Amino acid sequence: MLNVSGLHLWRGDRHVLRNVSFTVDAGQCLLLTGRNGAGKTTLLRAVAGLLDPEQGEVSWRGTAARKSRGEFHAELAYLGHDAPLKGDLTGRENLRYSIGIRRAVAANEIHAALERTGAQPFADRPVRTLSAGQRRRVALAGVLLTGAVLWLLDEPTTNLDSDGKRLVASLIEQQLAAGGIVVAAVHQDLDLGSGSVVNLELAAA
Amino acid sequence: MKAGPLQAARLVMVRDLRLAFRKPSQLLQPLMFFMIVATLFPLTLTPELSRLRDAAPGVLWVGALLSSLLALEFLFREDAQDGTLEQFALSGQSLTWMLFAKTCVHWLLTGLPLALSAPVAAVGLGVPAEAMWSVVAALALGGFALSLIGAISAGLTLGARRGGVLLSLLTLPLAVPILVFGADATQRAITGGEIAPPMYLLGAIAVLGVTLAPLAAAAAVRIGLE
Amino acid sequence: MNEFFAMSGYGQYVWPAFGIGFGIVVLIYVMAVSSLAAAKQEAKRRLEMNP
Amino acid sequence: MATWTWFHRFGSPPWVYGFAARWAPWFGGAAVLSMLIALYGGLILAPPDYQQKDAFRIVYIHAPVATMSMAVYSTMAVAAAVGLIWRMKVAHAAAAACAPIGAWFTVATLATGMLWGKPMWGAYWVWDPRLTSELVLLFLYFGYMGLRAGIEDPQKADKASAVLAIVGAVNIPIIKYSVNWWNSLHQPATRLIGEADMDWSMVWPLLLMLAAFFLYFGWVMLIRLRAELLRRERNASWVREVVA
Repeated sequence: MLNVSGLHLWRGDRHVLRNVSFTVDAGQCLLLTGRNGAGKTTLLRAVAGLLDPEQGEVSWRGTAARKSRGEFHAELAYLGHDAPLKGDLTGRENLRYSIGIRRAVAANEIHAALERTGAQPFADRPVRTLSAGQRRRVALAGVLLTGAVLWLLDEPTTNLDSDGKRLVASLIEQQLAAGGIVVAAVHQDLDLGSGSVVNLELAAA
Repeated sequence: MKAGPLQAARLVMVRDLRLAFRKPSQLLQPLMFFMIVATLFPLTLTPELSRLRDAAPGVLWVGALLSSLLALEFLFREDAQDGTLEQFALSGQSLTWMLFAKTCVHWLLTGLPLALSAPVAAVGLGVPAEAMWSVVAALALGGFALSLIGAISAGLTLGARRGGVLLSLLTLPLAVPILVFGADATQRAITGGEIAPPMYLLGAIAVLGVTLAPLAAAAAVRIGLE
Repeated sequence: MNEFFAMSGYGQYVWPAFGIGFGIVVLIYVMAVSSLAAAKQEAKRRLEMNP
Repeated sequence: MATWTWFHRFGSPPWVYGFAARWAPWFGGAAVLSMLIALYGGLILAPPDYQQKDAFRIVYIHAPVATMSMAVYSTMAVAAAVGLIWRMKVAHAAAAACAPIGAWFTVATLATGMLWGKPMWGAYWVWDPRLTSELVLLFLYFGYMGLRAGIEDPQKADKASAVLAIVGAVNIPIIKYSVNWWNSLHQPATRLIGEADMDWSMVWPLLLMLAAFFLYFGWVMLIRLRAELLRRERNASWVREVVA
């Protein structure tokens, strides 16, 4: 369903992505590995459409993602290095707005998602008072709430304790079991018990 | 169920207003800045009201422009830094509508309060009481156009170092027509003339701005997020 | 000849105008050429650094 | 089909680099030659104006640079739009090449306008609508170059400055209109030359000088375009061949 072919991308003087191609289908997980600076984040951002590749194409369900950006993004959830949250709002408010702009969302849905990621106890505190790990749990609840088919996760386990790492693994497993797709950049192993996992190692530029 | 573009825009507005009211001190800064600028003119020019009256349109409009610029820097920058702007761009919704919503909030929080409190400054500049409604109307309409133009430059400077000065450098030449027509409307109001012609032109610029500026701002923001 | 340079009394405006105007014309050219030379130099330097 | 090949060629940096290298000298030669003839025609052959006497001769430098200051901005905006829409690197390079040239033409316009204004109006600076518009145009160029310099990533700088160039191009007619409006409120319109009653012997050097400046712009722009292409394509193999 997600097909990336012949991606080339330069950042200033560095040829970061050199001819990257892969295909991921429903129920599959692609783990991007490689050293720091190998272009994992760049690749994720290019797939999401935040970066404009010099050459190559990202296509979703057979059509170029660039041409039907709205439809593609409606089915996509992207979680970058830092949790995209406003410090002056509570976790719950953050989700109400960030999900609300995508779809109508009920308060109990938000509650359920926060429960699942273990963010419920601190969901009503301003985000700026939360630890990095707590923010990540709120942000993961946001990813669940999008209901997106395709998840793009950049180092989803950073700042999380071992408990949190297991949580990420189980969330990914559930997403795959439901026929979703996950593309994740990782530098330590994710223990995915089930589901079909493909590894893609990016060479350092 | 996917939310419509207007629903998304409404939520962005509610969010930005709520965020602004969590920091009330920051909210008042542009207004206070405007008042200080208006106070400096009598101190540096002359205390005579009859002479200040001639300078009043210039003082009001330059003050309005500068305080609008002051708040403009934060229009997209904070959202870009904490990653929420990126999520807007990836929401599958029209970024154009959402940025238009943010621009409207910028006007509601700077341009509109400034226009409403302008009579206080205008009295001190010798503007006659019967001109006040026109002064407020011109500043409100012109302020809206300024916010729209400013949104483009705020988007363009997202990816730049030292965005602050650059933001002014980009905005000021583009704002010339708004200043010309706005100051003319104010001038006519003070001298008891017909303010309709410059107000129509100001309105035309605002309409043009509503149709084109959010599009340009969305293009600029997408480039800035790269 | 003097009459020509006097420009019916406007020489002090006419000649500086032409001087500045064509001075800038020359300046634009010189800057373009030096910018091209600098770009070539830079490209050569890079070529030597990583052949 | 033929237009498509042309479009394709102009999208290819090495081809454009070679094209610019071949054609620049021709533009340069034609520009210098026509400038000299026009100067001779304007300074010596043309009779003095019956009102402005010999001061009117400033038109032969002022009018061409003023025309170019606007024409270069339009070229820049069109190139920027082409670069943005068709993602054409060469077009972005062309837009970047235009900006400093246009800014200097604008400076020349202001300087020659002031020198003309002194004998005609009695002051070096009068808030004449045309000079005021030129001043705003200079600020637009400054903004464009400032934005380019402020963004480190060259591709990002290309795209962002392209948006600004287009916004500026939409705004320029509005600025001109507003400045004319503003001026008509405060003073009657002033004219630098009596356009209506110019003799042919005065007109042809002006037209020739205009043509000369367009050629000159083509010349310097092609040189700058080559520099821009070398900088942008510094990792491409054709650059290695060119400089080796």
